[in-house]
Amino acid sequence: MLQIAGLLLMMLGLYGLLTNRNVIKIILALNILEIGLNIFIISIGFVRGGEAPIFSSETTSNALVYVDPLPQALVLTAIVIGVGTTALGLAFAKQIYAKYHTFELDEMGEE
Amino acid sequence: MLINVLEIIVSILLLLLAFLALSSKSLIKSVMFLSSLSMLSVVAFVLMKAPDVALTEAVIGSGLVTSLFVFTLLATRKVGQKQ
Amino acid sequence: MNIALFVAIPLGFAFISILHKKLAPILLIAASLFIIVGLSFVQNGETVIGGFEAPYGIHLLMDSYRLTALYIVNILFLSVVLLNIRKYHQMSTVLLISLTGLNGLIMTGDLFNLFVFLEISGISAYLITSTNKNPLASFQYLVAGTVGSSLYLFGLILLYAMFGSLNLADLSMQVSQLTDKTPVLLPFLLMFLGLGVEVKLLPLNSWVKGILKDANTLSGPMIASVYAAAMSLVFGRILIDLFVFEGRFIVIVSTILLVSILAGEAMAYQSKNVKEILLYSSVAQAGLVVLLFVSGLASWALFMVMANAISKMILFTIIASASEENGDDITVLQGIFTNNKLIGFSFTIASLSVIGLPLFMGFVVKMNALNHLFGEQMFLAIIAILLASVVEGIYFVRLLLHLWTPSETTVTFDIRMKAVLFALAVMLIVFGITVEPIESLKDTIEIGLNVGGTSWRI
Amino acid sequence: MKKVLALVFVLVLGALIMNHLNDNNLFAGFGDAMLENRVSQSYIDRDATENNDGVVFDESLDLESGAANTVTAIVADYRSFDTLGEVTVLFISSFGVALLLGQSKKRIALEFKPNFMLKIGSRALFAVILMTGVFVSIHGHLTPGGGFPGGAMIASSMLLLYLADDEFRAKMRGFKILESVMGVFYIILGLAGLMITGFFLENFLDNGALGTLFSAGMIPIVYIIIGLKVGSEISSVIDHFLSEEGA
Repeated sequence: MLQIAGLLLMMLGLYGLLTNRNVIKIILALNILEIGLNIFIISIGFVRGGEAPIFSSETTSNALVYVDPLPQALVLTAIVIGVGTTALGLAFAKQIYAKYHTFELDEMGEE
Repeated sequence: MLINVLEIIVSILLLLLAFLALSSKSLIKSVMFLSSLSMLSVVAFVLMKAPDVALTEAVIGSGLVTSLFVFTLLATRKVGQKQ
Repeated sequence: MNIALFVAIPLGFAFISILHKKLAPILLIAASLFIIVGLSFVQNGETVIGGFEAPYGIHLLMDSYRLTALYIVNILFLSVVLLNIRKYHQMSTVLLISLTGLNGLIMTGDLFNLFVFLEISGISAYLITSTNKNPLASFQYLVAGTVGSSLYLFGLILLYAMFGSLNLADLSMQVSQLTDKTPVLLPFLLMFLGLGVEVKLLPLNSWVKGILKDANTLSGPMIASVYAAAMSLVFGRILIDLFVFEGRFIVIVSTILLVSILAGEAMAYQSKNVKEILLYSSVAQAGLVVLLFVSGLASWALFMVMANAISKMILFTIIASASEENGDDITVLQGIFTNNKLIGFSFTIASLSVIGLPLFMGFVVKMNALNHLFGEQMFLAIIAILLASVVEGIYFVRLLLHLWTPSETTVTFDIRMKAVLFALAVMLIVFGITVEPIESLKDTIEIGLNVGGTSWRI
Repeated sequence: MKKVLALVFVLVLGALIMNHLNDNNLFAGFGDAMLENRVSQSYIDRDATENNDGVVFDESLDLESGAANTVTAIVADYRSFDTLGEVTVLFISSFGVALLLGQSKKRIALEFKPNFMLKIGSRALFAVILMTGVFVSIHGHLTPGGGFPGGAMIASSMLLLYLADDEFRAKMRGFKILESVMGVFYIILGLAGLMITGFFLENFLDNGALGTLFSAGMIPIVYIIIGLKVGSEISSVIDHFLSEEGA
């Protein structure tokens, strides 16, 4: 179920990218797409009844069933990269606002 | 089965919040919906046994990204105004 | 010589460079020179990082194909940097990071690591275009690039879910053992589209226009020549190593490519703006290159990338430099070569090579590619290449006539720029007349490709 | 009209993807991932390069990667090169934000005046959050978390000071030096691995017993470096976003 939700979130993000004409909203849609993708990536490593992949005083040996740790490591990287692009996108948005005094693509003089 | 029900509820709420974030007319409301969407995705990560990702998403995804959005809107004095 | 240094040295220099503004350009040139010198000491084979053998850890790969690619990218990069470093010295850190990203991109043997380097080089590319002073275009570039790499990530995660590995060699072995290839259709398509955005394939290239229309002498050659070369070489390598072309996939891919080539040429033919002509023609050329890769002519595609990159570097540098004072309309730039014979000469050679006239590198490449395609009876590709060449011939000759026609316009070019561009133009002629270096290089490259153990012909 | 087209496109795409994944016999459904067929089983069993009889918490000595948290073992050991790239992405975007938004501008004035209680309270909270951030970074190999969330926590404690004090501006120069030095440390750590063991970024310290604080070789060091670096980078991003031109 969560896997499907991840896919649908990605589709919603894509829809938002295609239809929105507002700079902030475009970055927002990009973020929704990334969250959906992250949920999807985690979901392919999920094992029902599995433990979180951390050895501790409760889960002491590797004989137990664990969920896949690799997708989690990949998502950690993807989240941080997502923040990087979002920050840069917002910085561009600020520049755009300074130049055109609006966030709406349609209200900008050129193009 | 409690977990399954929880998964379905979280899934539906995720989609609802994403829809609200995209369709809301006010930018600051959209940003708040995005923040709660991100917070809810933390629940989804916990349900899928990914505590590391959940912690990172909670701090970075919903905390910092939201504040960056808000600061951008603050700097342009568009908070609360209808777009 | 450990090839991990080609990533570590520019990266370390980038971290240092934020401390001191005067030092940064020196570090940039030092790192770039270090790599070019270091390339002559590398050995083929894989370099393990972190001490875990594939498929458990990440490793970097080196062979003749990658070595040639590294030479092309790094030498062009250094020439762009040397021409621009005075004016754009505040970009030194960004350029160091983009050097890191491009080198890592070419060498890595791991799909997720490729994604990381794609983002690194992507982000530095957005920042390089920010020197255009057109934030809207850079923003669109950023959105397109992020969507592209997200699609790529989606595709690779599906591959991981199916095969349980992220290693390029491991995956390609497992894929080639499949009897029914339909399960990999979707991930391949997603990765193809994602990388296609970066390689400027139509109809995914809407960002190109905004970026290259305002391009300056740094961002123009950087994006149109260095980045285009690196991205298409990486794309080509993944096409050869991983993708299996069968059934529906080849239909979709060749449709995209043919549309890309023809639409690009048509738009270039219609345009009245010099930069637009160049950029649409480079869209069409990106399509041609990928078409050659898809047809299994990897080494000729590599040489085509090389010829195009050199030509585009000359063309974009000249036009960007001339239009900084005058604007870039075709009528305004009329006659800029009357007082600059050397620049005009380089420009003419570069554009004739792109068309594919004899005596120039472009001709050798196109002729041999057509020969091989004819041998394998791929007539659709042949028609596309010939048609594209004819249209290119018409608009480039028209452009050249305009630019050579005498008029009042006077533009002065930097002496260093003249020297570098002339050297590059001479290179195009040398490779066009003496075929031996290309032929011998081709043999070593193809041996390297076959040793990889993958079937790279359709 | 355009919206309807986009909706149809997205729906068709989604349906195609879902249909394709359902028919795919290689693609395990939700909750049925088969770890035996994936490289990650070896990450859990710690037998990618050497055989071992099993991993037991608090007992196993000197495994190939000594972090009790397998995700951390992957992030900071098996795939450490990715993490170096990730740090680079954050570095370049923080540099880019500074480049785009420019330096030495006035910071945004807040709508409200922070009072005495707010100032004192947020300073106390600042200390607590800072400590938590450092704790999370250092314990990354034992508990969930690690350098990235830890660094973000450090940055959010700085954010608190920004909000509580109208006049506060972080010492940008100090952050820059911290950022640069930490980045160089990471590279030097990698090069030291290259010198000592012959592999870039290889762990060359003792791994110790699984699950103790002083275990896992380089991982705690790497995570402290990442935590400080990420913290200073994000703080500088926040500082630039809180600045504006003119008054």
